[in-house]
Amino acid sequence: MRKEIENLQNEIIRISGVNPRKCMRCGKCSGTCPAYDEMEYHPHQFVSMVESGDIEPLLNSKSLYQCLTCFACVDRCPRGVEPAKLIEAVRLAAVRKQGQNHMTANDIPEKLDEDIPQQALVSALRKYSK
Amino acid sequence: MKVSYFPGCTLKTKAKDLDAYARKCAEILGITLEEIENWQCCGGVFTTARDEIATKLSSVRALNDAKEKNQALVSVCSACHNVLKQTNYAMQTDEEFASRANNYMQLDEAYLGETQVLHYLELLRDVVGFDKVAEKVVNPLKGKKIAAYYGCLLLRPNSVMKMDDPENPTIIEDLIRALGAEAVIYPYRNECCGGYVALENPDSAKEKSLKVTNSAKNAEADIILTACPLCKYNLEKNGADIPVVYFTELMAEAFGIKEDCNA
Amino acid sequence: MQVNGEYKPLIVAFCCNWCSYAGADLAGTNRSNYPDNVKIIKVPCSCRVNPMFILRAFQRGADGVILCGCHPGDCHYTSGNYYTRRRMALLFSMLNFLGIEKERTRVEWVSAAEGAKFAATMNEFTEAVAKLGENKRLEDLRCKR
Amino acid sequence: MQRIGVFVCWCGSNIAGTVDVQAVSEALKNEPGVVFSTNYQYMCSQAGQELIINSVKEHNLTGIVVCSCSPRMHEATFRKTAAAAGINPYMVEIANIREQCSWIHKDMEIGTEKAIILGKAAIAKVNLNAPLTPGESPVTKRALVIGGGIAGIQTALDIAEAGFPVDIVETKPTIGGKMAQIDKTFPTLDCAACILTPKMVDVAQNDKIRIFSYSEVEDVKGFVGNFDVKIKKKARYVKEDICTGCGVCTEKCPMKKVPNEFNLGMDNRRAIYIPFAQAVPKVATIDPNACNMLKSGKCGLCAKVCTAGAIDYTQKDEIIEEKYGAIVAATGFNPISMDKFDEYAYNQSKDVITSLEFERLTNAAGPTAGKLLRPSDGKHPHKIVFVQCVGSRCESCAEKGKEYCSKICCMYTAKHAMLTRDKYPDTEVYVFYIDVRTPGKAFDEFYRRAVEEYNVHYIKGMVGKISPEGDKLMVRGSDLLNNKQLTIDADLVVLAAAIEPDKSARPLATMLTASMDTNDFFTEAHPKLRPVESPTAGVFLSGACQGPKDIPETVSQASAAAAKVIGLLAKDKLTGNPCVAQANELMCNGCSSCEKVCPYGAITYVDKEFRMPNRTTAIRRVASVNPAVCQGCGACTVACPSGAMDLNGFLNKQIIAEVDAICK
Repeated sequence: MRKEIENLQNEIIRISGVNPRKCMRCGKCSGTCPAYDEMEYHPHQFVSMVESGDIEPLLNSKSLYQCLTCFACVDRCPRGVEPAKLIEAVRLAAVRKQGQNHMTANDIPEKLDEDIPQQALVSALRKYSK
Repeated sequence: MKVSYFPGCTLKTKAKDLDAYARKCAEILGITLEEIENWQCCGGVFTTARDEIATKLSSVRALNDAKEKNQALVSVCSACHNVLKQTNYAMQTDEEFASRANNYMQLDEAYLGETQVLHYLELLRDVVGFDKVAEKVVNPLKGKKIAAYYGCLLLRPNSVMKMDDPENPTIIEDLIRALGAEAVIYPYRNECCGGYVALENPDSAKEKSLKVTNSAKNAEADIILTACPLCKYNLEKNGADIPVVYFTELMAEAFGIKEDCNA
Repeated sequence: MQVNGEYKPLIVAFCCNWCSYAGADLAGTNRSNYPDNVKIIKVPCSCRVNPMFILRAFQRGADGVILCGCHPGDCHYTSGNYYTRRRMALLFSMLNFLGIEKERTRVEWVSAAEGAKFAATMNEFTEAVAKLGENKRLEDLRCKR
Repeated sequence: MQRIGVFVCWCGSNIAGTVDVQAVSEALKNEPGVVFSTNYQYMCSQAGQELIINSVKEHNLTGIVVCSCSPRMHEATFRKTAAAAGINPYMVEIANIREQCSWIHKDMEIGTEKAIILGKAAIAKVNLNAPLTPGESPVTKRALVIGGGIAGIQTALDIAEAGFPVDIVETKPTIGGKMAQIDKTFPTLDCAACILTPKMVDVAQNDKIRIFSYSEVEDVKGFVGNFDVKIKKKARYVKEDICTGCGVCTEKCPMKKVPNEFNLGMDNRRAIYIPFAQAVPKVATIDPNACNMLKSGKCGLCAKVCTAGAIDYTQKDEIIEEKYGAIVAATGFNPISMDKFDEYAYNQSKDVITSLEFERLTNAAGPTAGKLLRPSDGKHPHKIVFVQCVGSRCESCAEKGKEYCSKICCMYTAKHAMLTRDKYPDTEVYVFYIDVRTPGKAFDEFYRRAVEEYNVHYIKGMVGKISPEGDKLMVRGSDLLNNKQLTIDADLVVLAAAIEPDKSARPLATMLTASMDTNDFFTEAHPKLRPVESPTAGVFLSGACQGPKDIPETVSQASAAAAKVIGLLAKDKLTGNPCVAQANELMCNGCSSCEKVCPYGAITYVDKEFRMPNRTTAIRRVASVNPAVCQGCGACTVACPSGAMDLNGFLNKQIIAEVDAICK
């Protein structure tokens, strides 16, 4: 089990290119995050939880799908940690598992309104499914 | 002058006007937008994970097309531009990603990020020049108070986009002034509108969009100006009671060709 | 050079007293590993290194020679490292002409604060020299034991 | 033939842990010239040194090789030991088997093998060593202090107190530096001006101290004890010796809108000005970029109103040349520019200010006469947010911030917060912090008082974005302990900007050949044991030019630097470095190659008479090295085409012997 978590942790760190150990716990990422209120785990928690290997709760959290990828945290982090990239990697770790897509093409019609631009659909599918 | 043009899926469907105005205005400014043949959707968002190769290939293909024509690659949609620029940057800086992407592409000559990626706004500022834009204005928009809305995709991540100061940008304001209108500065102009989350969690998008429109209204703006169809959708959908307009439309109006475009 | 029948590159490193030797000390203080192939000779300034010394090292079986001095503008003696840079550019191109690959010789600027850089440079240089194999071009067989 | 003793140190387990010291001393026993070889736990200890001294006597040694730590650590120690044992100190060589061997290798076999080779190289060198005697040079008994802030002031006063003349060079029109701009000092809250200005007056009245204000160091030549310095006294267009500092001109000057740098541009001064009331020297200065008379020849009002006749529009920059025995760098610090931190809206709102600006806003002599008023509308702020670590501990991009902790911000922010709450109890004060760092006497108690007695709201977290909205500043940040995102509608935001060394420090360091770290702070000769000396002999460090520090620390370092200077100036003669170049006159062909490369001008040519065959003589031009000026870099030895020039202590044959030993 320990080994499994370690592998997952290494995988997340590798594909995100983020070194969570550089974080100095200042919380600037969360201070600036527009999706903060919708998130159960906030950007700074993603960083410290990945660092400590506490990844399971993240994988099961809806917070994964609330990140807007607006990169505010990436730009403002004083240590160059880039939390958004880490969140993306955790999300991929979740949706890449068989049958774990957060949204599929079948879910879309009911959510659709006629003015919504294509770009929102492709973005959401890309973010939420594999 | 000729540049390669990547319109993107939304400009072919829900945002046809954004595209039409952009083409007409470019003509007036002496720029030919040559649409890339057989372009494919950029995917809407750039996946930052370094092992995501396939999802970025459509961008690489477009970039390589522009390279083969020895042209800069221009897009109008903020999202397309963001994806193209980030992909290009990855091709320049991430050796492993570049070699894997090139393996898929099977080009005669490997693509290594040689193409210059420009947003239409950058084209106006850096290639045409806002002074030249101002010269073409026949219908100056005097007295209009316009609030530029950047959103997130145009400016961030700054280390890659390098478009403007990400916290205090001026590029759209400079365009507004060149068109003879007054630029209104307001705090939420570079905050996110809620983006694609609108699909899943409309309330979240509503809250974010309202913050933006209220902030612009408090600054006494008459119009909000944007470059992104999704921003426009979110702001309008969520009760903006001021008009949200594409920057190309405003240009067309100032150039006196708005009717031609709609024809 | 051959050690117990195996090729192990021998690196002679000339370090100036003020910056690079201190940088090497810092590498030690920080326990930054670099290969034992590297043997350091202290000189007051990188400009003290006579091309003769380098030729001598190659003649006696060294496989690579590296010179480390203060960064340009930081020389303790104001301009010594500039002399080094010019002299070594000439010497190295001559050595290259003689068949001593230019990868076997190098000038690096390492400040007293750059212990990590010193170790990294030595690792990288040793690896580069190891790739080239043994240097026999200038070796003087009369010096062989 | 030398009789060499080899002494292998264990350095406790530092060396013995990865090097078989017994094997090393055994292996080196058989090297040529070695008559004795041993090992001991701590060679540098009293007992270890006695072991060396006794061995010298017992075995009649002429040379010593110590296999130990870096020569930068203990070469001097073992040279003294040699002298005590009655042999020349320069007959000692160190094989660095700690930093270069035991500390970087983990394998005993490899470590031992390398240690033996390093030992052999040192033995090969000692075999060719010759006794050296250092030369002597005189000491100019005058010190130069560069920078007139509290560091420079304290250093100068202490040196003058010991009876040596001192000159202070200050780029601004007055001494006083940053401390003069500060309102109160932590943790005692005494008024900065009340403790600084008497010291400034002391400086002005001390007949051992000369102040060159509005001046810059232009050139430094020479070496410890004998520096030749050129100082540029910039034209201030006022005769310093005549001006009485009455200030009439500064009231009458019609150019009223020149940003006042002393108040950080928050109010205006005239084109002719005295920075502040207690300035030393209290002399007016004309700003040539603002003065109409200097720019266009139209005005001349100040000359008309000056009853003393001190105004001189024709004044030119003046170069002063002086000799000094010691130089102290005290160039200080500045807050970094906030231009790159637009998320904090510094350039978008006048009500976002830096902490130094806050000092001026609360100072009775500041732009608001000490009333805390918002720069934008002059209203009293009711909600103030302090943001710490703006640009400090910032690693993401070097052009934006600084990687180091600026050290003083936690304390001055606590001070600002406390003083605000004390003076204006109707004000809410918030402090965003990452960590509160308060190591120092009575420092943490001070910070706790701000929290407990003054009810300052400390929030663990960082501000992400500040947006001006109406006349408020919306401050968005995170409260990590409560796991909340906060928005505070503040009236005023104060940014604790990181501090950086003054821009003049880098060119000065080049002139002094003093080294700097990557952040442009001066490096000390030893970070722990020689903290106030630069590695360049005769150059000393005082205050924040060496690293961020507060006032008490600055003053202690300033006095420490003064003590070092006094120690130097108290000597009549300095013993030089005997490792200098020497020309073999018989081989010298008089080509002047060495003279051209010498950075110190230590080489001259003399005509000398030589005996030739058949009882004839000939006059030949040969190189001659001045050992007091030569610094021993060795550039000349390589330039010499005939091999006549060599460097004592690093002779060609010695280095070649080392090469041979290593390559064997």
